[in-house]
Parts: sequence; C-alpha cells; structure tokens
Amino acid sequence: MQIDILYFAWVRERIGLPRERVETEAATVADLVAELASREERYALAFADLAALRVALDQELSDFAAPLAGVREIAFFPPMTGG
Amino acid sequence: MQIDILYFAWVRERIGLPRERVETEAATVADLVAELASREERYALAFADLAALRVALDQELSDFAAPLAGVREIAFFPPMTGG
Amino acid sequence: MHLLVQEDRFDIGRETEAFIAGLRHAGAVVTFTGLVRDNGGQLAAMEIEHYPGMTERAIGAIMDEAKARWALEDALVIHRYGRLGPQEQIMMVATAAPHRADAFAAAEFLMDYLKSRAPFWKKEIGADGAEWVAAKASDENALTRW
Amino acid sequence: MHLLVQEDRFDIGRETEAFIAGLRHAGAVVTFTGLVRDNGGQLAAMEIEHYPGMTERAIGAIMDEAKARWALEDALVIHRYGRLGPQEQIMMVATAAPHRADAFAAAEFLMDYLKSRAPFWKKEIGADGAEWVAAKASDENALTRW
Repeated sequence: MQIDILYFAWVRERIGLPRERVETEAATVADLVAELASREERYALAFADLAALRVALDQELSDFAAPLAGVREIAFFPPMTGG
Repeated sequence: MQIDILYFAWVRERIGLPRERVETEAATVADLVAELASREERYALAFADLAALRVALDQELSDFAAPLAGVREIAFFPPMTGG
Repeated sequence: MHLLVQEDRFDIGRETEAFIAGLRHAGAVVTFTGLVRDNGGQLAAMEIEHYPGMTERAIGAIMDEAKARWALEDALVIHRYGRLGPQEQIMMVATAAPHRADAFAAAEFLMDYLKSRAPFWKKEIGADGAEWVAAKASDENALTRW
Repeated sequence: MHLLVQEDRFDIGRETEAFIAGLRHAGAVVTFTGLVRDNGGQLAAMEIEHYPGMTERAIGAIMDEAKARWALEDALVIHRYGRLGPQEQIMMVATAAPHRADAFAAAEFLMDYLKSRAPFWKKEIGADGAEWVAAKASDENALTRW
C-alpha cells in the first residue's frame, strides 16, 4: 500500500524532509518505524527514542501499536508545544 | 463622641438616609446598633437580623463585637455583591 | 497595578490592548469581563451602589494580596457603579504573569474577592419592580479555596 | 464557536470587543492571551510550526469538548504560526458563559489541551542558535485534572 508520511519539528529536521510517499506492507506503526529505521542512518536517529515521539494517523493522535490498514496519512512529531 | 454612620443598599432604603452624624457613648458596634434600634421603628427594622448585615469601621470590614473607641466612620450594609 | 472605579463605560478592547502593550516580560495574560445579564429579557437596568473610599481601599488590598501570592508582572481592575443597561460591561480584571497558571489563579482570586469583599451592591430593575441582588452562598464559599 | 489558525498578527482589542459584542446572554467573559517571552532579552524570534488540517481538527475537537462540559454561550480560539518577535501575541482564547466559574474553567481547559494536544511546535531563535522548545511534564500533568 501507499502511505504519506509527514515529519514535524526536529523529526523533520533530522530526517531532512517534511513529507514523503512510501510503498510499504507494514502492519502497524511500529513495523513502519522499524522499516524506515533500517533504511538509512538519519531515520534510525530520528526514531531512536520512541518515547520522545508522537504519532498521528489520518490527523488523529494514535500510538505505535496501531494497525496501518486503511490509513492514508501518518505523521511523526515530538510532543506538542502549542498555546 | 461623634461618629459618622453610613448606610448602603437596602439598609439605606429602610432607614431612609445615606448617612448621619450621631453623638453616642456606645462602647461597641452592638451597643450602637441597640441604641439606634431603640430610637425608631425604621432602625429596629433595618437592624432586625444582624446576620444579614455587615459592618465596616473606618472603611475596614469589622464585626459587631468590635469596640468603637477612636472610630470616626461606621458603615452598615448587606453582604456585598460586586464583580 | 491599575485600579479604576468609575461611572463611565470603558472600552474593553482598548483597555486590554493598553494593558498588554505595557508589558515587558509576561507570557500570559488573562482577562475577565462581567456583563449585565438580561435575565431572559426581564431586566430593564442594573443599579450599582458603592462605598466611595472603601471601594478603592478594599480592591487595593485585594490586588496587593494577589501580587504577594503570584508572580504577577501587572494587574488591572476596572469597576463601574451607577445605572447600567442589559449586556453592558460592569467590570473587568486583567492579570499578566510569566506563565498561565499564575495569571489564571490571580484573576480568579481577584474575582472571588471582588464579588464578596469589595463594597458594591447591585439592584436589578425589572418590569415589575426593583430588587437588591442577594449575595450567594457559593460566592462566599469560593473564598475558602484561597 | 470561532477558530482561526493564521500566520498574520491579530488585534487583541478588536477581537475581544467583537467577541463580546456578539453575545446576547452571557454574564462572564474570560480571555487568555499568550505572548512570546523574551527570555531576559536572549530571544531574537520564535518560529511556530504546525500541521495544517490536523490543527483545525484537534482544536475543533477540544472546543466541542469544552462546549459539552460547560454552559458556554460562545468560544473563540486564534492561534498563529510562522515567525514571531519578542512580546508578539501568539494566540488567544475567549470563553463566554452565564457565570464566571464556567467561563474560567472552560478557558483553562482549552489552554491545557491546546498546549499539549494541538499540533504546534515552537522553536526559539536566540543569539547563540535555535532550539526546539521541550514539552513540559507540568503541561502534560495539567490534563489529568479534567
């Protein structure tokens, strides 16, 4: 399946791009993260500490155990600092 | 001694005047209240329920047991409803 | 610290803007504005009586207390008296602090004390007569949290 | 309910005035304004990144939740993104309710959730480099009270 991946804040800076479209068969968010981390060093660095990251599936906050079936857009970012 | 007495809100309306200067030898606020209440019916009515009244001595909230020595201005009013 | 007790209307937008423009370090500003409720169309006017002199002293003391308790850069209280129409602005409070928790707490504290400790009395003028607003037990109870 | 996510500055005075002018029954209005703190003169600018689309959804959901929990007549959220200078206004929240307790609670609730659940990220640009603002444990903990 094809999925759009978005990166924000220091995750975006570390990976070096704001978004990309990937072809993947990953079943869960964690599977996708493992796949990306094995791809290149910059991904491995960005995903080194999952506790410091948040994930959103189709613009709703989710978690790393969530299944990816039917998801079109996934975003990775640090804890939010709005307000 | 001479003391200025001020009345506010329904206390003022019941007594029928906003302020007056009286000559009194009352030792405490309660003594002054008793003196006023014995004077005329409208005072007796205004002071019928002391729990519904507040008192300020020289513009500081006080209570009915407080001594009047040195006080120049005393005010009686219902609980405040500001804000 | 700014305190105004006045009969005239005030411009909430201009006051808020001026308050914020005067700040140099604050990260958080909270304002509260009290409006005359129309009681479902039953209210013709509200009359606010106050105790000149004591009003300024009482509010000044409440503001000093807020300043002592929280890290405030500035605070403002404006309170009107006299005759007000439905939806008119009765009063406002503004607080500025480095962080939001202090700004919120100080604003709520000022409001709780203004309600029950500043010498104002409200009278509601309706179609069928006038009535003094009774103090609410909940307003007195609100003071116990501070 | 009004929600604006924008790069442009907003006029706090005019927004507050317009918000209040639109009310028909409320007795209490609370506003919160967040300003860029200058960190003792060390801050040159703040950059705010956001997630277009999710931002509006997340704030909309927070506002719906506030509306469901408290007797609000109206609520407003304005949040900026992009590059801001020291003491510039980052965002504002306004709430209107019949009584002050609801207006205060809803405004604090909105702020607590905006801090930790709306997809914004702040970066502080100083004389000696730039740094992403770290989320505070106290902000996450603040959510447990609701």
